[in-house]
Amino acid sequence: MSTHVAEAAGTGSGSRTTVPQHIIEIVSDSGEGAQKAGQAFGAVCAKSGRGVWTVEIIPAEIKPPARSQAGASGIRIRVGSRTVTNMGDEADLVVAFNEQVLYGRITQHAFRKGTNILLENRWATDDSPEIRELYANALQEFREKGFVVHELPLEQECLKHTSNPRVGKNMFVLGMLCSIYGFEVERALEEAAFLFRKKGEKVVALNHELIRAGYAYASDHIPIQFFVPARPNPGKSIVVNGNQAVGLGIMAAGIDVVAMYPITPATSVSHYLGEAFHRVGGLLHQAEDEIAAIGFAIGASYAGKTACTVTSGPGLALKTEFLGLAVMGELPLVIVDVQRGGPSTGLPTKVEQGDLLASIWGQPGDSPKVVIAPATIEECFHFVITARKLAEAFRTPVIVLTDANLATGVQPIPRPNPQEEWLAPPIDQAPWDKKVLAYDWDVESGASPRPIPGQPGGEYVLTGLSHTKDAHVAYDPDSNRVGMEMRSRKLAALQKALKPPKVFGDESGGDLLLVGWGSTQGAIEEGVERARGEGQSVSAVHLRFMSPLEPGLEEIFRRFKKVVAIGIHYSDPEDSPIDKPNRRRSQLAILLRDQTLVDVDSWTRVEGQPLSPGTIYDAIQDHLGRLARKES
Amino acid sequence: MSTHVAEAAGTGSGSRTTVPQHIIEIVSDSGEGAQKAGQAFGAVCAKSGRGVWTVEIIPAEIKPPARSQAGASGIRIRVGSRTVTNMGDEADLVVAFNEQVLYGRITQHAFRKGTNILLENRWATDDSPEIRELYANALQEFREKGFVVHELPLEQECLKHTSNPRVGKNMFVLGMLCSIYGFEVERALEEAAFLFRKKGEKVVALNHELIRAGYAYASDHIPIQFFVPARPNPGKSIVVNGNQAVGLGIMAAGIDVVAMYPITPATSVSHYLGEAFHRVGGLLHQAEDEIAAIGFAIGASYAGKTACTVTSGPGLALKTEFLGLAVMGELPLVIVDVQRGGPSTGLPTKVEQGDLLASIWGQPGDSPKVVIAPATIEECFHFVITARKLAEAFRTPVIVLTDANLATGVQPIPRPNPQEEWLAPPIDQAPWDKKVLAYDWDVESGASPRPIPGQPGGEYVLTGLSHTKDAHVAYDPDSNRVGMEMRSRKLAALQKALKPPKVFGDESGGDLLLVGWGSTQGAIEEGVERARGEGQSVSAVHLRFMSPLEPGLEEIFRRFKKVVAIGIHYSDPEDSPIDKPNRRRSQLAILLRDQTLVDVDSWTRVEGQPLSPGTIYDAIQDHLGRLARKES
Amino acid sequence: MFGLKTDWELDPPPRYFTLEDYEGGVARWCPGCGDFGVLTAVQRICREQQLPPEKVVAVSGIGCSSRFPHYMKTYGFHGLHGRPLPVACGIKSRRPDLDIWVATGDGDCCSIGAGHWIHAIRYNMDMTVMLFDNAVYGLTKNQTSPTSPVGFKSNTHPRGAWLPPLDPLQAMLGFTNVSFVGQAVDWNPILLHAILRQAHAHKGLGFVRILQRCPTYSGHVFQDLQKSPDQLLLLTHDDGLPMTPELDRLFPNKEQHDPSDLGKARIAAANHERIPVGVLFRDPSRPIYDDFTNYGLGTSVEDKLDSINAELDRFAI
Amino acid sequence: MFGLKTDWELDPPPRYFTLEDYEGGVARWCPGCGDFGVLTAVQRICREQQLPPEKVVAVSGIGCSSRFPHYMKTYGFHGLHGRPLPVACGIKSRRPDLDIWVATGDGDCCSIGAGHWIHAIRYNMDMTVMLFDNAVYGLTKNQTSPTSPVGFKSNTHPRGAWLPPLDPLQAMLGFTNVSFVGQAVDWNPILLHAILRQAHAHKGLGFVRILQRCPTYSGHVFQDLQKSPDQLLLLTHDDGLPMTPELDRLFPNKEQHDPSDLGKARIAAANHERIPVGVLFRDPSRPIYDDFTNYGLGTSVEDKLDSINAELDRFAI
Ligand SMILES: Cc1ncc(C[n+]2csc(CCOP(=O)(O)OP(=O)(O)O)c2C)c(N)n1
Ligand SMILES: Cc1ncc(C[n+]2csc(CCOP(=O)(O)OP(=O)(O)O)c2C)c(N)n1
Ligand code: SF4
Ligand code: SF4
Ligand SMILES: [Mg+2]
Ligand SMILES: [Mg+2]
Repeated sequence: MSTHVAEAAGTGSGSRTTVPQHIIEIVSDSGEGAQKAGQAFGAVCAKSGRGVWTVEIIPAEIKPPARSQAGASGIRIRVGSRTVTNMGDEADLVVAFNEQVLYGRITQHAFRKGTNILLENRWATDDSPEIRELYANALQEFREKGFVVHELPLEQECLKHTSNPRVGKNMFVLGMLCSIYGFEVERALEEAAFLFRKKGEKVVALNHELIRAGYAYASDHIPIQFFVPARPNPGKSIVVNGNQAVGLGIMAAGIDVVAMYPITPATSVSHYLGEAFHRVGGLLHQAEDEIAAIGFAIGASYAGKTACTVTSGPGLALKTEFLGLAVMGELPLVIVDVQRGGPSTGLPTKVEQGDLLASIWGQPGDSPKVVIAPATIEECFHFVITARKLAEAFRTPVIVLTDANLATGVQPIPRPNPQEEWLAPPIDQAPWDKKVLAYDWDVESGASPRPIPGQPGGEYVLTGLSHTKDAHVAYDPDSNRVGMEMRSRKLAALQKALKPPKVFGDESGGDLLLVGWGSTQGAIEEGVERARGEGQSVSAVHLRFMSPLEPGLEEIFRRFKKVVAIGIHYSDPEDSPIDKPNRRRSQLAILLRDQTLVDVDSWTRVEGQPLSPGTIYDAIQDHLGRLARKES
Repeated sequence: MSTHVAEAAGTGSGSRTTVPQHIIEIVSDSGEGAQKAGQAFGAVCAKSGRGVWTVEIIPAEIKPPARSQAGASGIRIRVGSRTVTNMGDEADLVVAFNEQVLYGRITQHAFRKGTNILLENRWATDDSPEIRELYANALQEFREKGFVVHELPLEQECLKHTSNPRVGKNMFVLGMLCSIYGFEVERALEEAAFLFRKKGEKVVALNHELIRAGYAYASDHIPIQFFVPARPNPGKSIVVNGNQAVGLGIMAAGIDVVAMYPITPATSVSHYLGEAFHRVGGLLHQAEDEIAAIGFAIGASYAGKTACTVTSGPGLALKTEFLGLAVMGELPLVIVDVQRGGPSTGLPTKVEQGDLLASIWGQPGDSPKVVIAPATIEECFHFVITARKLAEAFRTPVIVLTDANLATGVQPIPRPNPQEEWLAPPIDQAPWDKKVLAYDWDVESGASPRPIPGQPGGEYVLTGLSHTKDAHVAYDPDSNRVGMEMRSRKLAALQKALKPPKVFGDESGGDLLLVGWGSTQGAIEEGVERARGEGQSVSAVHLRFMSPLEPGLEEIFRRFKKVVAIGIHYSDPEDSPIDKPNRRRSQLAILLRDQTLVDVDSWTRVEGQPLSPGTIYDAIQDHLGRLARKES
Repeated sequence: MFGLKTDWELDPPPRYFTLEDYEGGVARWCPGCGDFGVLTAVQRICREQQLPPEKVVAVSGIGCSSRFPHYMKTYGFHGLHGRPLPVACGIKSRRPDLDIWVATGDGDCCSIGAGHWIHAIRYNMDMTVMLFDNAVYGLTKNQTSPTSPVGFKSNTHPRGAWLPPLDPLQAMLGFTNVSFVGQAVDWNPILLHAILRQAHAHKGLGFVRILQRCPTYSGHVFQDLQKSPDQLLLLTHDDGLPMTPELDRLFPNKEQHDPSDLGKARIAAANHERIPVGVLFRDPSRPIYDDFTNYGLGTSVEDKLDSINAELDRFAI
Repeated sequence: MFGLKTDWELDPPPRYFTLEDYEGGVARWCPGCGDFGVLTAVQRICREQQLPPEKVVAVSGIGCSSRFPHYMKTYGFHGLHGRPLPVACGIKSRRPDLDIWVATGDGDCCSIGAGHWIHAIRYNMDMTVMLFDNAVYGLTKNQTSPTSPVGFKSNTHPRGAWLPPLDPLQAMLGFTNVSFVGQAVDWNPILLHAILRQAHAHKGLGFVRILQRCPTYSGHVFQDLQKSPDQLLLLTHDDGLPMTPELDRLFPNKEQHDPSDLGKARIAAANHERIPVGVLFRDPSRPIYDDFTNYGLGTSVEDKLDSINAELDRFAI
């Protein structure tokens, strides 16, 4: 056994190091159950009152070859004594089932000097000399990189309990982790009992045995022990990922019809709804394509049913024309776009925030609509409800922009408390007051009541052509202008109802302000907190309403010497041949510069990865450094 | 005969008033040949060395009922002693075949006090008392409005020559107009001979008789006579509308494949190509939809053929996804978008400039591409050639934004002189140097050579997924980032090659700067010229490159007290409940504010009409007035 | 929130509807356009069936024929080119009480909308679909359509269309779950009315292709046919379009055709000598997607709330 | 301008191509995936026909099967979901010298791409189209496809698919201008190779539907079929798939089927008892759009310039 471990952990066997948070990864070939073990461990942590964020590590292929770098499959669990809002920086402790998959993680910058790596060592004695050599080289390379490698006879230990250790070792690891982090083994046994409840007692018993064995093994042989204190009273919680939260939000929002076409990473919303939606009497329609999906949803909405379509970038592109019709015909509609890497097919499984401007301005002609972006998994739930409310109040499509980071991140969030009023159907079949026209716009808000088929006297023809208040096609100058004004007015009215965003840090101003939106909030605020902890003058603002923008931004921005838009979307780096006049800034920066005329800079990453607090911290150092140089 | 006419024209019979320009309309039920007569008259003017702009007045329906307001069909001819760049303001002289269609034009603000109206008077004695009354009422109303109505026994006069005056009276009017504007009748006879050349001698003879009769009638009975002096030496010219110019440009650019799906107002490009494209060996493919059209063009481009697709707003929406693929796969492609009223189906036959941001930012993910906008009919020709050149030089899609105003406007433009080099095919079948990768980006320009199927050794797979330099799918952070940087770099490189736009007016600055783009140049500059003529400090800048923007804008803008973006696209009016923070500015203003951080205001119209010099002049007064009030 | 109402109110007093109750604004098609006849036929059927106007929804795409909803005094949805069927399916999915009539053109349905066409046939929702086939793009002023005959001269093919015209009947009879296919001509109101009525009565998607005159752009295409009814073959059957003395008089050529046999329907559709009119195929036993989409319609707010809470509890820790 | 060259250079020395010349990167499908067999069959045909790799273009949409081009060492176009056919037609339109192989999935072709499918069949351009029909959405991890059987449990229909599965053969045999329809199974390489070779040799669009195993998500769908070849019916004919002793041995059930008869092909496709494999339909006389799109290909720059000048002069004043 390597002695590095003890040194790195800085403790003798048996004495536990208390840490505010820890990041654990289990990495394997796909199909080795790493994700199951990690989720179970995450559940143990969450149920023991810790803040948790888990995220799956997904290989590019469905079944990649074994022991390949591209095949790295597994899970990251970040556990903390506060609410955990993001997947963090480099891992503190890694369990790996072979050495090759670790290379895949190294490319993703997942480890740092001092990261503890518990590595299956059966490859050291493999039949194939090639494999033996690969293993030996890797071991040396990892140690040179400063990782603290701890070799583990994983399958060998499991073989004592099962003839098929490939399938069982994940539970052995679960037991190990419970020991390392000081959780009672019973917690893990409970999770396993639930996981395998449908497989029969025998399977449960075997897995229990493996968990206990792992627990015992670690207690006896692994000299690193950590303790992450519990959160103070987190309240009633549920553990979900962002797509499940969206699915639950759809049900709690009283949405009646979801029409979609499968597309990564949005599809799992429909997987969840496929399981559950019929329980609330909802209809999940898998359409023949994305165009038909939004068309179907629009039809349902026209007929008085609350409707939603869920997609990702390429699907959003296909919905462009119908989105314009929904704006023109003033149909309430919720569109959830789970953003992924672009442009085009791009990085289908990876995160990006590149659909912001396409959502706001992507439709030919003037197409005002509401665009909102949840920043947390919890908000994924609540924003769907808000979206439905806004859609109906203003008779408009509402786009909800989440992303692959929120979609796949799993964490305990406060259990929502669904309200009956959220569920009220918009449908009304009472006779329509004929004096009220089909588009009887309120000039202050652009809103208007909506006749629903079935209402006698409300008969009108919805058309995408320019039309009058009473829904008649009209090509005259005034009708066209007035219609456009009224549709635009909705955003002005909504903006007036919004409050300026809160400043995280120093409301009164300072050197640097970071502006983020969507899923990056946790990482940004954690990075800012760290820098502020070191006395730096940096704050952050996080936007949730993207169209219209929340008010008061200019006032806030002007209090800071420098404002930087942060995001997971493209902006030109500031080096040759890029200079100020030809630099393409980030989508968020464009929005903010237009709105505030403040010289908002942009700092972005397009690497298919969520932002981490550490990179944000580095970005802060960079920008503060430049500011200091400029001032000196 | 009314005496108003003589008063209004301010001349006695026989004495000709010299005017720098005049606007003539012929308005009728559809199918009465007004457009044919107007085009012939426009040709007479053009061939006599006058500047001309003709534009058809198109009813909403294909065959609207007779004598209806919505049915106003006809033509406007603006003739001047300089190059005419736009359709101008209110008409000076109108020939109308019935009084009802005039109402349609009144709604469009086509006439002013003093406009001469030559009105068919057979309705005064119609069998139907209803019609007689309508006619009488209209006459009174028109005169109250200050129009100078001159009643004409049009059909009655024609009946002397033909039994079917409904078909012949347009030529009678052509003769009249020649007399009124002092052209020799032979000019009109030539046009008629050409127009009816396929119908046989008899038809030509009859029409000649009618032209002569109209000429004689006007000379004897119409006491208004104008003279528009000729332009000094306009050189060799062709008379085309913007869509024909695009079609000719496509052929002169050496474009080999045009794939399209019919859509107003873009379709007439393909109507022209349907006639002519095969003569240069080109292929016009009418696809099953817009998606297939761009897909087909992309396929042709991949195979080394220069390809183009032509569409309008709703079609552009459908092409969104493929546009993203062309960006990602780096395929040269020319997309012509003839903009129409939006959003959605909107105003299909009418002008708008609402597709600007959808072109630049409409595709999910970061999709840098070149967007250019011709400002004149002449540029419609040349910009297609530029577009092809840029598309191939930078391996990128290029969008050419024209609009319904350019598409349907007809004018004499200098005859282009096609070059052999414009036609050179990009295809190369020589063996590919295997050391050169499929995306061997030049880091300064983002450009790279392109292997073409058929080139041995160049085999690669074009993919919309994130990929490496050698076209392999790659999900790692660096490949994705580098690809995005290189695709973005093309715009930086192109921008460096562009010159700042010229200031029309005072280069050194002043009170007010109007910024326009696309088809509005003529009207803006004419409006500015008028205001400058009155000593006002106003200038204009006209943009042709929309992505990337031309350089130097901030420097120019800072020299003016106020900068206003002008366009035929929506912006919120500045009245309650709109205020500064919630105002939605125009698409152009958004672009400019982001780029320059200058507080660019927006003044726009979305009435389905081209801008006119008069409304621009009024806007100048308004903005200068506000500026003065602010300063005082 | 705006306009929310949780319960349904139904209109109690019995009403009698006249033709006028279905007649919207003045129809603005060209004189002689075949679309007028179809409009009249539909309005007549609405009256015969006494469909409450507020329960009728006319759905269309874009095209001359797609102006249809504007000329009905019912609810209407004049949507996007090629997309009436997804919208109609969405409307019907949760509103079994609504009576849906879809108006679509040969470009709308068979060109840009072809993908939805296949799938709408497969969904087989309970609605009536009318394909106004004038073998041309009318609204955009004379371009080739997929059903334009070879040699047809249009603005996009001034030297004549090149490809063989798509045959909507043969195509549709190959689509899975097809349940009703009829063919009519606009210039024979008796036949048109009879077939549309059958399509409307059919439980499932009743699809009628209507050969429709467009005197403005494709007048010549059906001119012969109109003059010589002997080029048509009337298909009648007790289980399809029943023979009537009137029909008997109007059609010199007729044939007994059992519409329940798909194989025979395909053969009838492929007839090159005479153009079949009548009901080519009908199978009322095909599954209709409505039976699936209507699931859970009546769920009460209380039950929903309970289920949502139960769902949340499934994720509880 | 970059890379412009106005004339063609052709490679003079004769070359002999081995299988390796068509083999791209290591194919990354799941173990046991039926896609491997198709890839091998195509590579073999390329070698047999000695197609210069630079003249072969593999075009696909998005899906597991659409990874196909990456595993060929030829030119390839891995485009958008549902859109391989328009791209392939565009490539072919002006490059008669290129040999096009289209790989498409049941979702790609029959769901999102269905509109293009109908029209590509009608264009009938000279290319080979392979429908990898695994009755499921593979790449996106197990959703219902239009060809999923009733009751098929997927992530979007965990309680089983509801609609009857779309039958690509019957559909296609109704599409206008269809000229070649074959059906094969991935697990019989001899049959697969023979049919693909026929499709490739066919002048026009050779469409082969391949029943393709997806052990990961829909293994059970074709399991029985794979075990019991008697559920298949081999169609042979001297003008279609000729019988060979090998085929004779592999298929217990066979039938003579003349593929030139569309009516019979429809009947064969509608066979509910046994799944037909072989060449269902072939009509080499159908017009191919290539004959239209190739017009003017050889026009010289000088002639073009002359014509453009003549065009400009038509507008001259
Ligand atoms: C996305 C889109 N593409 C194209 C058009 C233009 N367009 C309107 S109607 C039409 C075709 C009309 O033909 P058809 O469907 O046969 O109807 P018809 O006018 O003949 O009744 C086209 C191409 C459009 N409105 N939207
Ligand atoms: C526009 C768009 N919509 C959806 C997707 C997601 N997607 C990728 S492949 C696929 C379906 C794959 O099924 P199939 O075509 O049958 O191919 P298979 O993977 O089974 O070979 C889907 C829905 C996408 N990439 N693009
Ligand atoms: S163009 Fe043809 S289809 Fe359209 S309204 Fe006129 S006649 Fe009817
Ligand atoms: S998921 Fe199915 S189709 Fe896709 S590679 Fe795996 S086995 Fe093949
Ligand atoms: Mg039509
Ligand atoms: Mg599939």
